[in-house]
Amino acid sequence: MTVLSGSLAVFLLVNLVVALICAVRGPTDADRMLAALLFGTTGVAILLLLAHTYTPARGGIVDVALVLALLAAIAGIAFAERAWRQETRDDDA
Amino acid sequence: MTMLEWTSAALLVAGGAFFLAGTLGLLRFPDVYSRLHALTKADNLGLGFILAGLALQADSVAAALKFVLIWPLVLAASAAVSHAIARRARQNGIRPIQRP
Amino acid sequence: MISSALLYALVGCALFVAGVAGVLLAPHPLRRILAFNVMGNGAFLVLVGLAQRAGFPDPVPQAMVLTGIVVAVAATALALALARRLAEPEDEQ
Amino acid sequence: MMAFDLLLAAAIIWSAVRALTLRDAAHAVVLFIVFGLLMTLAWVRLDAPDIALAEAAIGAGLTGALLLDALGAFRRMPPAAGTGGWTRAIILAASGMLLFAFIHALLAMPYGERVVLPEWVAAQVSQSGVTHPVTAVLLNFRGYDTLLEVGVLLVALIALLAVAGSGNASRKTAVNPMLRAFASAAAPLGILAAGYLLWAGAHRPGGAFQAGAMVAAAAVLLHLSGRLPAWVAPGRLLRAGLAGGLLFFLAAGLFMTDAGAYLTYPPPSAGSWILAIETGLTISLGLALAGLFLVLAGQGRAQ
Repeated sequence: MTVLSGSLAVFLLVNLVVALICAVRGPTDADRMLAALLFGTTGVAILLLLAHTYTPARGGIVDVALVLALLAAIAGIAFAERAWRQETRDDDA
Repeated sequence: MTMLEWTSAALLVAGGAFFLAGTLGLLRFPDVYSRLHALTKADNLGLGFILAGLALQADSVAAALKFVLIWPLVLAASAAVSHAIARRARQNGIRPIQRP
Repeated sequence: MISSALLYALVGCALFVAGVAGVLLAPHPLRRILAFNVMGNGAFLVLVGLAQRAGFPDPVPQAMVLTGIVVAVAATALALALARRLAEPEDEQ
Repeated sequence: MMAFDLLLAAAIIWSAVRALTLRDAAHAVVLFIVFGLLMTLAWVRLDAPDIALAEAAIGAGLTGALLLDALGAFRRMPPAAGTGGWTRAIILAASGMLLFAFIHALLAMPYGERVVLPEWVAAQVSQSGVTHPVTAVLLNFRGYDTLLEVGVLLVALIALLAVAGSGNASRKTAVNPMLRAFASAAAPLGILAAGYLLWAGAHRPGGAFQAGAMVAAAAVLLHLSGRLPAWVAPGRLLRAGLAGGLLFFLAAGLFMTDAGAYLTYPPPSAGSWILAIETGLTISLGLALAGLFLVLAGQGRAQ
């Protein structure tokens, strides 16, 4: 079973990296913030699969996933509420 | 492999498929609202499947419960974030794409 | 075949050098702050990766990096405050 | 798992280099946040869940929010003159040589026959009062480092308060009601998670740093959703909370100097001392880390 979860973790990382490259390319700033959403879901899934794949620090990794689930939202919210306002976009190309 | 392991493996693979669908949506959809929609819906469903698959193999009930607890947390967080981004995108004048 | 800890130590080297070049080359204070953080993360990776290249976790560098992360965020916040004060007069013109 | 490591390594270097080369400030900051989140995965692969927890809370929560909040001030800044062509070429060439030298030194370094430090820690952990080695190092074997580090954090906050000047925290912004609802559910959960991490630190990854970071992240979330005002000048209670953890740590250290060294706990009660000190530290660290963000956020609203 660890073979399946390990290869699934690699598959999800490929997924995550492709999506990140695409999200960061834009075209709008909103697209860039999709990166935060990606980590909230794909990142958490990768962490849980890693926790299952290898045993040494298993419990700790699940806690990391829990924290990430709780906090990945903050970057996205800070972006929407603080960074991305109409009046600060005058030099944006 | 036992029945439980087969079920768990099937759930994990299904989860992976939904993540793939989410990424395809991100690559192919025309505007930010539909891309948000693709990511939030498909990826969260994928995560749900993976959590269910892993919970079936958990060592104890407590560990399984922790897995199951993570899902609503992520659901609420992604709903709030995607709503905040979409709302700000609309306020900043990004129009949803119209089918001619 | 190099161990994965050594791989991450090598990544740390690359990050550190990229950070040094960024600090020296970037004219924008925000970019220098980012470069400084990249440098720090590179040093953290070298510390932990090098100590663990034989394959066993080493709690001493891990504890050091843990304090380092907190100090880095304090330094980042202070640098941002200073940079924002620098930016102020130009706002008022 | 080598495929995973190689891909992650490439993604980390990609995000860092892009964060340092992209023209647009917002673009660069987003890539830097991505970089921090990828680092979290790297720490997990390095068997360092303690660092991964701190990086997830501080890198994803705090640093990202700090940088994004500062963006408004920086986008309006005119670009200063860039470095000239020759200087640029020389710096890049020198960096390349530095990288080559580092990699060469790292690969040439011999594997020591005896790796003593982890063995010493493993041999002494039973005397430390906790079973998790990282916590034992932080709070017992190298208590000084932790003490001074909390001091550094408080000094940074004081400097920040001096630099930030007087802002106007009362500026109201229209806040998304959905966000308010989310924050009022997620912030208590964050505090609960902080308590859990604090308790867990004795025997598994977690502890005062991660718990403090969670407290701070909850405060950031509350501020972003309009439930918590920015700090302009901390009141008495806040000052007491900020200094309290550090003072208790100092007092505990003074109290236990009988073994001849500062900050050596008697083994039978070491566990309870560490838990008490960590509780104080969580409050101090949490407030100080939250303060870093809340003071800066107040500065941004000065106009």
